[in-house]
Amino acid sequence: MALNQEWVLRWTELATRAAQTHREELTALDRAIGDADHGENLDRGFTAVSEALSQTPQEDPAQTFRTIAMTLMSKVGGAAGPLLGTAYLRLSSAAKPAMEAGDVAAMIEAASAGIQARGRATEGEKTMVDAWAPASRAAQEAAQSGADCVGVLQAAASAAANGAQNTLDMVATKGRASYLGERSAGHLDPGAVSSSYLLDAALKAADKA
Amino acid sequence: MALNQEWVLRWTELATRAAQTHREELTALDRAIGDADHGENLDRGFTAVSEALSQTPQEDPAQTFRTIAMTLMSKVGGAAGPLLGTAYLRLSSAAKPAMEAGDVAAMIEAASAGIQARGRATEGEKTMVDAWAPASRAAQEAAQSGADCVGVLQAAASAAANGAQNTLDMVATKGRASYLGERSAGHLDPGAVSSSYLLDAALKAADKA
Amino acid sequence: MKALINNPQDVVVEVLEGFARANSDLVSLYKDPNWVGRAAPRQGVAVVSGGGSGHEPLHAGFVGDGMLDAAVPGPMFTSPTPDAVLAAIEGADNGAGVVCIVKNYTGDVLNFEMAAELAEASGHEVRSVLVADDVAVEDSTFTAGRRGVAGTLLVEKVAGAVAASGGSLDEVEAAANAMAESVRSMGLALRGCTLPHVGEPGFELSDQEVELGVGIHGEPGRSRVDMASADELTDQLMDAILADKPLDAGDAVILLVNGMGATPGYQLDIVFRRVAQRLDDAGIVIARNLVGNYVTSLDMEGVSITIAKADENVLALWDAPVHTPAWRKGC
Amino acid sequence: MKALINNPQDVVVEVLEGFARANSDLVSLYKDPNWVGRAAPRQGVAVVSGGGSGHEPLHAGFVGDGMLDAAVPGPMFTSPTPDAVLAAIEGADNGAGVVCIVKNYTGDVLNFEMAAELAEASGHEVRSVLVADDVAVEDSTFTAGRRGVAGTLLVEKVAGAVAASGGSLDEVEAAANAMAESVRSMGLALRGCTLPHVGEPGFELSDQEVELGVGIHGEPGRSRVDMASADELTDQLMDAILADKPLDAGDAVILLVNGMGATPGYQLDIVFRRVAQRLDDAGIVIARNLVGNYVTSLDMEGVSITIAKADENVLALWDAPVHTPAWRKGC
Ligand SMILES: Nc1ncnc2c1ncn2[C@@H]1O[C@H](COP(=O)(O)OP(=O)(O)O)[C@@H](O)[C@H]1O
Ligand SMILES: Nc1ncnc2c1ncn2[C@@H]1O[C@H](COP(=O)(O)OP(=O)(O)O)[C@@H](O)[C@H]1O
Ligand SMILES: [Mg+2]
Ligand SMILES: [Mg+2]
Ligand SMILES: [Mg+2]
Ligand SMILES: [Mg+2]
Repeated sequence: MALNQEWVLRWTELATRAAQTHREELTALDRAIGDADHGENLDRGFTAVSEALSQTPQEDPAQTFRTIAMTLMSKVGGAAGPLLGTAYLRLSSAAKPAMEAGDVAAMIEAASAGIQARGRATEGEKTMVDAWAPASRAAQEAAQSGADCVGVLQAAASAAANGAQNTLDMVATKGRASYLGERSAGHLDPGAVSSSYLLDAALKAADKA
Repeated sequence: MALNQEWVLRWTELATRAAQTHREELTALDRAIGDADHGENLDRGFTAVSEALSQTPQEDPAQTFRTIAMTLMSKVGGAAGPLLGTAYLRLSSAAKPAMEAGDVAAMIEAASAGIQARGRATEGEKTMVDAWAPASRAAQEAAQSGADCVGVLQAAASAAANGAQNTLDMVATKGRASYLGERSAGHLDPGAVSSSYLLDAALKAADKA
Repeated sequence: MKALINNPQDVVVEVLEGFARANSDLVSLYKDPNWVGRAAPRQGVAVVSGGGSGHEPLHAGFVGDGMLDAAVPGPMFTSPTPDAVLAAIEGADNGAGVVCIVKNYTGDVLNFEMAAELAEASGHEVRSVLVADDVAVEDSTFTAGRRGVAGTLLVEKVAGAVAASGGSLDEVEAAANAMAESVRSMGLALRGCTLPHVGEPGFELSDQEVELGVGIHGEPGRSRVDMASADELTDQLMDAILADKPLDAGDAVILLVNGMGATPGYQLDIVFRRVAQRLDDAGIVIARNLVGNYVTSLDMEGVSITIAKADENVLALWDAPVHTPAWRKGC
Repeated sequence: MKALINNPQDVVVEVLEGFARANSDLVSLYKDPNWVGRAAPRQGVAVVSGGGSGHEPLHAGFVGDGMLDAAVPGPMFTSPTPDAVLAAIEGADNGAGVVCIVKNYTGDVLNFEMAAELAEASGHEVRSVLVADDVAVEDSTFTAGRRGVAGTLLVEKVAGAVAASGGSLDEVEAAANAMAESVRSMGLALRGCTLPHVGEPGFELSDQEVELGVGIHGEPGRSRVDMASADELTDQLMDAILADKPLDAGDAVILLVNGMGATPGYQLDIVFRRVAQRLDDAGIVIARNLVGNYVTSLDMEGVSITIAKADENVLALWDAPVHTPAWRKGC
């Protein structure tokens, strides 16, 4: 079953709820190796996204993702704002009115590539790339081996969660945490963790679809 | 017996010693109603006077008082520097190679008038004028009633000491202490006290002569 | 006390050395006695000011075209002695006479007066202008009179402008006196200042206290009030100034929002904002303004507000070019 | 935290309102999103800068003739978002293109980059110049690279001068890049700074401690060292700067001795004096200098030293007239 605008809206709703629920947790993670604002940033961003979507009816997934992108960019700020904004811009470009498994995998791939291009980070630098890159690979593999949309998102979400956990022992070489050098090891990267929640929301939204 | 250059030098020596001896006491008085530097200012000034006199031999009382005036003005600073500097400039103008009782009274009168002109203070404003003005009056009276030089200085010194004590209950209306208003009452004025020590030194120097 | 200094006894001289070196195109430092003159002397009436050190950039920071010809920095918070003032007067006078701008403190007044007499005795024509703009102090026969504070900057500016335009001794003196008559100031401190050789602040304030009507030597102020918002504290200063010198709707003023030495610029902007609201409400026109740490008290945290009514003539003097270490415009 | 502020959440907006009002002859404030442009627009390449607030007078204090066309002040210590930067780019561009000067922090870099892409998408030509002058941070593949600190002022000055002289987009970009390449800085703090909405300093120092290599956001520095004399502390900064960018005898430099926000001017003069001694000893010529609180960290007490080698061309750009709220010369 293809995913459509309904999925996009539900995903966004669940993402907004996740940002709210995990707000303190994400800020605490950022306090350890950053500037203690990641949870607040995301929550502020998605709250604004909800408002924006409720105010202006969205035509299709492409327009919706674009609105989300612009809202996140102007409300999240810091490093995460442009990174997630870019991810959503790429989702917008890759989105279709009806998205098959292959389309979903391509979208995740586009978002991940956008984040990497924007942040000039590669895997292993203890950033959100460490959630998105494995998620993208897992989604591709799942689509190629014939999984449906939910299967693709399932693969992506669980790879992202694993990826986020793997940041624990990494030494940051990008972003604010890099100034800490070795002292950044032993803490999860807040952006990787929040990204895994985002992909989990995408899955849950599709599951219900 | 007339007073001469020898008296001037001995007076200066005793004044220097008095500034040293009463340094802490005068600074403590200034701490209560001023800025806690009067003892230091005077001591620094008279130490410099000693040096100046020892370096350049002085011809006569007029030149000596002038050297003292210039040294005090450039080393004491604050309010007291120009006031005492003016007093010594006036002493210089009034001084003669040999000074009789009337001359001594006239010198004290000149110094007192100089201080009043410079500071625009009159008696009762809790300043050094409250030592000099009664001293000047007492010296005049003594001279007129036929006292000798020592007698004139005796009258001046004891009137100055009395005058200084009388500042205790006064409310200051000139100088730094005036900012305290009523709170300045209950403290001796440091400049009046130091002035009484100066006149006491003049007496002791003449007594020995 | 934590400060970027070396031996506390050397602060005045090292500050002057650093300052003179950084501004050697504009000023020359003379020592023993210490005074600061222009690197390039000029013709016309000379304007000289000075007083205790610790108020930087006042006075030496305003030596240069369109403002002072010489400044005499005394020891910390202590008037310079007459020999230093005399040296500056002699160095600055080129035959047209000298106007001395003196803040109203007994020590400054007396030492400048002696210097003026000595200078006159050797043929210099000297006029003195007293600045006594601090409305926090009662102006009565019961005190040595009001203190001179940040309004000094305005007096120095107009005096320097008249002198630069070729004004006579009378004209420079008159312009300075007119500004001294009209300017009013009041300040407050959130934190007292510390004399380097003392090492302890002149007064201690808790986090809940503000010293209102503070002097520029760490003297305690008119009263100790509760810490409040920037707007409320600004209102207290404005109330006192406007009560002392009522202004009418339509009046034009020059406004100085002045930091006390360690006040971050962003806080001065917030205070300025409120002052502007107050003057707007009263219909008073801010014709010109200046915001910054200009007349300071070492590391004091706080602000003072200075207001002077200004007609077209005064505004023209204010707008005249000035080129000094601490203030430059129009050239 | 004791400061002249109202509601901590309103600080950025109130500072901008006060600043814009005090300098309405030079700048205009735009809101939602916030940016500051020139009161009188001009022709030619536009120079835009920005970043988190709390570094006043940087950047908005340098909007005006000969320097910036627009500044984008973000929230306190937080990069402005792309929409704000985009608004400034669109407002400042008059068809000749825009050079953005960006301090090297991930947030600033990414937000300016997005804004540039959005601007390019709507037909603006945008170049970006990164400033990364802080030698306290290792410049390696293991970090996000050096931070941009007070050297930004020098980059903005030369870029603005080339733009004012009618330089092309390539020329403005090249001059800015050349200065960004050559400039080096390092700072220290005697007292950390306090974000108004946090209320506690970013780090606490005892009376015996100094944070060496401190960032301009209250980030801890390279190391915590013992409190020492101004000369000794200055030497530590100079040693690090000269080790990173060796200079030869005879080299001419531009020198900025910069206060961190609450540093009294007299202490900066003492530091300047020592820097001059060090450069004299090495035969390095201080061709130009600037001493003051220019690139600050709210109410931090401390100092940074910035040095850039400068040839005749760069000195001519430095000497070009500038007329902005925080810096004026030559006009
Ligand atoms: N160069 C980069 N590339 C990819 N992700 C990055 C990069 N820099 C930072 N991040 C991500 O951004 C997260 C921090 O986001 P946030 O706290 O909102 O912004 P800021 O660091 O500006 O306060 C980090 O945990 C990391 O995952
Ligand atoms: N206007 C004045 N006329 C006469 N004496 C004065 C006047 N002002 C101050 N004094 C005297 O000067 C004394 C203070 O001297 P000192 O402490 O050395 O100077 P400062 O007050 O500048 O620190 C006062 O105690 C007072 O006697
Ligand atoms: Mg963060
Ligand atoms: Mg942040
Ligand atoms: Mg005293
Ligand atoms: Mg004194």
